[in-house]
Amino acid sequence: MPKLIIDNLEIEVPEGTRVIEAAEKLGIYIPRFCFHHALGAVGACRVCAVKVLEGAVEGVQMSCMIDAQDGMKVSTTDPEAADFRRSVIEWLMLNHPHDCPVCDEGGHCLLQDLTVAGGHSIRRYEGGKRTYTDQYLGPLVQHEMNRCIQCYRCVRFYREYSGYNDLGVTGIAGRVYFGRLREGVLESPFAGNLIDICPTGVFTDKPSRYTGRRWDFERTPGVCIHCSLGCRTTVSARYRQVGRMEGRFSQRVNGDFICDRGRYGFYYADRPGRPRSGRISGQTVSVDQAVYEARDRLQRITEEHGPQAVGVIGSGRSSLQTQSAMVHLCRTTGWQGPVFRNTRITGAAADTAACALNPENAVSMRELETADAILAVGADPVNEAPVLALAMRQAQRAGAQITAIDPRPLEWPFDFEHLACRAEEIGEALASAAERLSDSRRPVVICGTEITDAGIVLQAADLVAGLRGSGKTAGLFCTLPQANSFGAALLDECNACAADLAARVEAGQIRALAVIESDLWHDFPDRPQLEKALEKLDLLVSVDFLDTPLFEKADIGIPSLTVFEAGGIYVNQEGRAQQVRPAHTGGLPITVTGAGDHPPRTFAPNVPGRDMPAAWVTAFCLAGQAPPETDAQMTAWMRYNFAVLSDLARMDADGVRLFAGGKTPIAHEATMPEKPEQCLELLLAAAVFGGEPMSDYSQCLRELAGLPAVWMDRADADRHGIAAGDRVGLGFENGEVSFVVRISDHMAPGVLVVYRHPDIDWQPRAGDTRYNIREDRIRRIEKA
Amino acid sequence: MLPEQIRAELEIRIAEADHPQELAVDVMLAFQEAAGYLSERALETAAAMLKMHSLEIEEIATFYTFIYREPVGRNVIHVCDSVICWLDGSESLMDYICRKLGIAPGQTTADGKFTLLPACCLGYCDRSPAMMINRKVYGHLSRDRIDDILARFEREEPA
Amino acid sequence: MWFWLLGYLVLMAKITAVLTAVMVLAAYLVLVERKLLGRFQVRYGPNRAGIYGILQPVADGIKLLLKEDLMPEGADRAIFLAAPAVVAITALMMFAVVPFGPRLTIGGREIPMVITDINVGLLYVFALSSLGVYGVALGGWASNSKYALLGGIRGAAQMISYELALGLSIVPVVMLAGSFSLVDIVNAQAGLPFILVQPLAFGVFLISAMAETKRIPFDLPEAETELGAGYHTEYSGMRFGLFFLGEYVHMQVMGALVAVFFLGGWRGPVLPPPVWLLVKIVLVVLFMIWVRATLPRLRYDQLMNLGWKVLIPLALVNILITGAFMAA
Amino acid sequence: MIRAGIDIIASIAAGFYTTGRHLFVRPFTESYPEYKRPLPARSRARIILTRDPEGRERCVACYLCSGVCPVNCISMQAAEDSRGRRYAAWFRINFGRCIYCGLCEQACPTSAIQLTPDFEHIRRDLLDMVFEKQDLLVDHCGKDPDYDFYQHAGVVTGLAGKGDHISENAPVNTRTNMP
Repeated sequence: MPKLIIDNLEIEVPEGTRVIEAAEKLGIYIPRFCFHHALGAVGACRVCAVKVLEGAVEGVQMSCMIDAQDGMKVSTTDPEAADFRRSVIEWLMLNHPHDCPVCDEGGHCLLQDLTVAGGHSIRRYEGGKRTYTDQYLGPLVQHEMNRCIQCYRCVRFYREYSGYNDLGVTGIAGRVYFGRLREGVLESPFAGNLIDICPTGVFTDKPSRYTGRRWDFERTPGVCIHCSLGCRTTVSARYRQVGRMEGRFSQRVNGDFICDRGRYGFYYADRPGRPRSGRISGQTVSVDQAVYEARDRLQRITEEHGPQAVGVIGSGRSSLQTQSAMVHLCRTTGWQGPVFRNTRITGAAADTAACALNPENAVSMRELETADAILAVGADPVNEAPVLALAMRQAQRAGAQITAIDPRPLEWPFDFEHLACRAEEIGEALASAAERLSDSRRPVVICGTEITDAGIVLQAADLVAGLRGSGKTAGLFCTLPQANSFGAALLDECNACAADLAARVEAGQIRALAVIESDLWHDFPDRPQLEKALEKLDLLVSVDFLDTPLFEKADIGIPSLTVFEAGGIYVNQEGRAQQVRPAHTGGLPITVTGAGDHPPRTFAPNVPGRDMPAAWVTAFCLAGQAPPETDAQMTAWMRYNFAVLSDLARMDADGVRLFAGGKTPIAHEATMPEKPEQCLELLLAAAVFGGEPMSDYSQCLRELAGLPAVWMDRADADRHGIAAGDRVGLGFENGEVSFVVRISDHMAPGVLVVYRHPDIDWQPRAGDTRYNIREDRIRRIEKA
Repeated sequence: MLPEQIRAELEIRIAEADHPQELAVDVMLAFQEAAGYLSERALETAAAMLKMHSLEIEEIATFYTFIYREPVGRNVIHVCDSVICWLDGSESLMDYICRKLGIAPGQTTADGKFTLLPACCLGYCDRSPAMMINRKVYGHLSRDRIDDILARFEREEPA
Repeated sequence: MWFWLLGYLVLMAKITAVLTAVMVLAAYLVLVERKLLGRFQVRYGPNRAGIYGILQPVADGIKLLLKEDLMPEGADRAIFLAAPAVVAITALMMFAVVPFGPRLTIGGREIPMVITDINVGLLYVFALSSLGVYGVALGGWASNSKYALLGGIRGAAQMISYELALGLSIVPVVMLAGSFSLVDIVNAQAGLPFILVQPLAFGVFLISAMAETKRIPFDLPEAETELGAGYHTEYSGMRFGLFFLGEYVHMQVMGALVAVFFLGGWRGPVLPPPVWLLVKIVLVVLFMIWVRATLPRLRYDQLMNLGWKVLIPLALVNILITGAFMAA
Repeated sequence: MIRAGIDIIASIAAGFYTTGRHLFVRPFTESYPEYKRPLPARSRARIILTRDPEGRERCVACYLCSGVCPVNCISMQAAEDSRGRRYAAWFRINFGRCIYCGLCEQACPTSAIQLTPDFEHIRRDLLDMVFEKQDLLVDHCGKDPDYDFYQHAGVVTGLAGKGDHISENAPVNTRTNMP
């Protein structure tokens, strides 16, 4: 532990700490462009110069390049160092285009800050400025190379940290260029982090281009709800509208970075079609009217047919508040539910995954980065929980062996061994692959719940338990379908799924459904069954902040608030409950309420749209009860009413880990029936852009989703005479759907993989994400 | 695009290498040998052979002076403009060659015979001023000697 | 019966005449003050309403009448409403004992040219003058505002300090005249106005009178630079107008008292007696305006020092001297 | 002590003399509506949005004026036009709040927002004091007739590409054979 003195302050730091980090621990901020604690140091920018007064190397040194050593004496304020830094700024500004007023980075630009801080204001050099031609980098990232100061942060992040190769640095000397070989969409689903990481305005946020300055935004710490990881974000809102999303550092969860789905998925919150008023049989009414009407009619049905005649359906995208209010609603009224899952197979898998987690075997993403062997079972992090792939890459960079057991054509940004097998063979493969972890000391088993069933989850949990038994610090990491699926598993009391309720509707036992923040129409796998069930219903109530097809079909529609307006608690896949604060007050964005292109000129005491309640408030109202008045009271109410949530009292900045503690998950049925002869197994899988209900509303992400595609194994494709790029039609009971064919060499044979896509408005009649399609129902429509 | 024999040779070497990347420069030079410069197609092909991203090839190609990403003449003249050569008058020799060929540095003669390029340092400081034509270095340059050398190329390859 | 009715009518006529004169004079004193202050400061003063701003008082009056009458939240309603009236009424009532001419004899009946000649007129004047400060103190208190409260407290403290000097400075005059009746005091100056006999008393009385009217340099109760507008910060419209009126009527009263006590009241050659009184009042008021244009406001401790340590001892010494002379 | 008293009285008398003398000095007040004094160009009153020498809007909606405004009377929304120029989709100054401090003018990097000597813009309705962009835009360059931000800032706008601006070299070619 070297002990050194920086600016007359003494500090002891661990071996290998750079001087710049040691200074930061003392609260001394040394200017930097290229140094980033996640990316390390390269010494490219020269602006972190300090003067070493005593030590092995004396004189002006780059504080990011020298390790803290015992007896070192460093001055950051020495005139020589300050002069050096001033000169660095001046030469970095030689070619700067001086376009801060029209640059989106202006206001939170490191280069701008340091230029002002260093006192540089006049360009003394009279020669011409070097310029570059910019590239189109896709709908998310705006490129402006003239502002570049060659700190190499972008390439270091893109290549080394996240493992994608299509952004690099070409040229030499005065022509160094950061970009792609040719213009085109950046391939990495983490490209948005370039915006955060670039210390100047080379990469800026394209969808929010020119919408506002950092200082005008109300910036609130948030949590991403577009997958189950619960990454930390910073929400920037202005004029009652979310404008921009950035990654927020978290020691436990995501580190520094987030994926593009999380960064650009928020546009659902202010789309024009979002429900803002109540609706009764297609007629627009006030929210209160809709809520009272729903309450009265549900009440009447309960009185006429008994409480068994009303069902309540929720989802994993609701906050813990909403979920617990729904459980309370069913407890007080005796209604059926609430059910938080659509079907038994994936529902049971997710439930089992949540219940299998305990304080011993649960690992956070940051702990996973230190694993020395990773076995991924039926999990595709890039598509299901993208930031997990970043964590796995860090583990792999540190030397971890990664093995994947999966039928899908996995494309991960790191080296791994892919054991491709069909979904029903995963169990066997897992058993045989278990010994790969025997040499490791900190193995982690990652288990997906998208295409696996509860049996495999249990098998993975048993494997981890066995490894722990043999003295290893083994961990279990399960990905869940939705942001708050874990919360749903904690609260679930009814041991049923939406399919069960649908069956009861068909049988005439249930006459009314209240669907709260769930889109059955899109998510329910068996469309024909759902259609039949909905027809038989006397009353369908939908509470949602999205204008889902179900909301359109509902007899009574009640709008609710998004996470940005209502906040809430979300429990991520490792059981970490995280509090989200509202980012802005509810109500129509000012740009919508204004006449034409500017905000209204007059003041109204009531903001239009502010009367919308959060979904949990509506749930209380449906129960005929007064909801707790404040968020704090609601949290207290939850702690009091649900034993499993009592630990919420200990919630701090890192959240708090909640565990099911011996709760039995909902029962799972036997897995899929054996695959019949002459059939291919069609697997519906999560995609990074597409299929996640909220981010599907983002226009920019839709552009990235491409065309609906089906992946085939090369041998299967050859057998059918189909080549990559062909269009094929897959015939289902309820019609034919056309896809572009993609061919892979490293996926399980006999499997077709379709990644969820916003444009696929079709649900095969199937048990769940798996469906057997007869080979003769595959028809080539068009050759590539 | 690449003579079959050379290609086969390279592929064997790539297969034997611990990391294919280490042969990137060799592969690029082989392509350059065949076509004079590294074309877009050559870049893609090289990337495929080496199992690298074509951008990675581009990065190396644009880094090195002697890998040409733009078309060049049949003979590429590199005139050293490093300090020692400069002290020995490389500037005026460069001017001389420019006037003689009627082109500016970086350009190719109209007949496609010569491309004139500066070079950062050829490592021939002991025989400065120096220039390099087609990877062969000529030291102790003077105007007469330049005339001789260029005349030799004119002779060897009649227009 | 008939005589009684006639006496009553004469009294009403006198009251009407005096009130009208006082009110009109107060209104125009405002204009005169503003014009004069303007000229003292080398500018014009109000000159937009009518020729030379002659209609300015009318405009001000209309404006004050039309303004919204505000009542601060938490104010003591009854007192807040009554305070301006107290100030204005006490100031007006003091004119009841000011003689504005010698007795007239009409139809064999003697009519005193004073509304009422009471034998303790002087005490009556001082009593009303003291009562006037209730308006200030209560108005300040009832406003529920710290500025107003401070102004009210200052007003009360200032009144106590200067009332004493004011009273004591008049004692020699009373000793010389031998009566508390203002009519008698004027009559006592048939030969020589008391200013020549009692210059010291005159000085002390004048200074105290200015302090009593809360005028610069003694306007601490409303000191704009510190207290907003002091005790009337929260007043608006005609209620503020009453405070304003009270101040200017008070100025006239003090002018009249100076005239009565020291300048021989209505006495003077050629011109009719009421005109002389008017001239003397206006002269005193003009002097007050001049003072306002010249002297800066005193600090609060200076104000107290001046009252207690200078003016009261001076007045006492003056009484001693006068007594000594009279005894001699 | 008597001396001190005399001094006090003398100095007070001097004061009275001075003020008294002023009664007879001719006032130098300028009667405002009858006579309007010409104000210097730098006087700070009504705010305008000027145009560049080519007649295009100068404002690039950089939010610096609204950021620096001590009374938050400026608001705007930036947008991009078809030629890539950043401009203000709407721009609003609430003159009811404005204190005419001129910080916006100082902060403006494009010389777009300028204060003019025109101080006579009082409205009876407070809402009439809220000026929108069309009320603020004028058709001249104001005090800075030659400056054109987009000639200097190296951004592609459809009017000028990379390398076309003042003191810019042509865009580099990363693939050049030149070392």
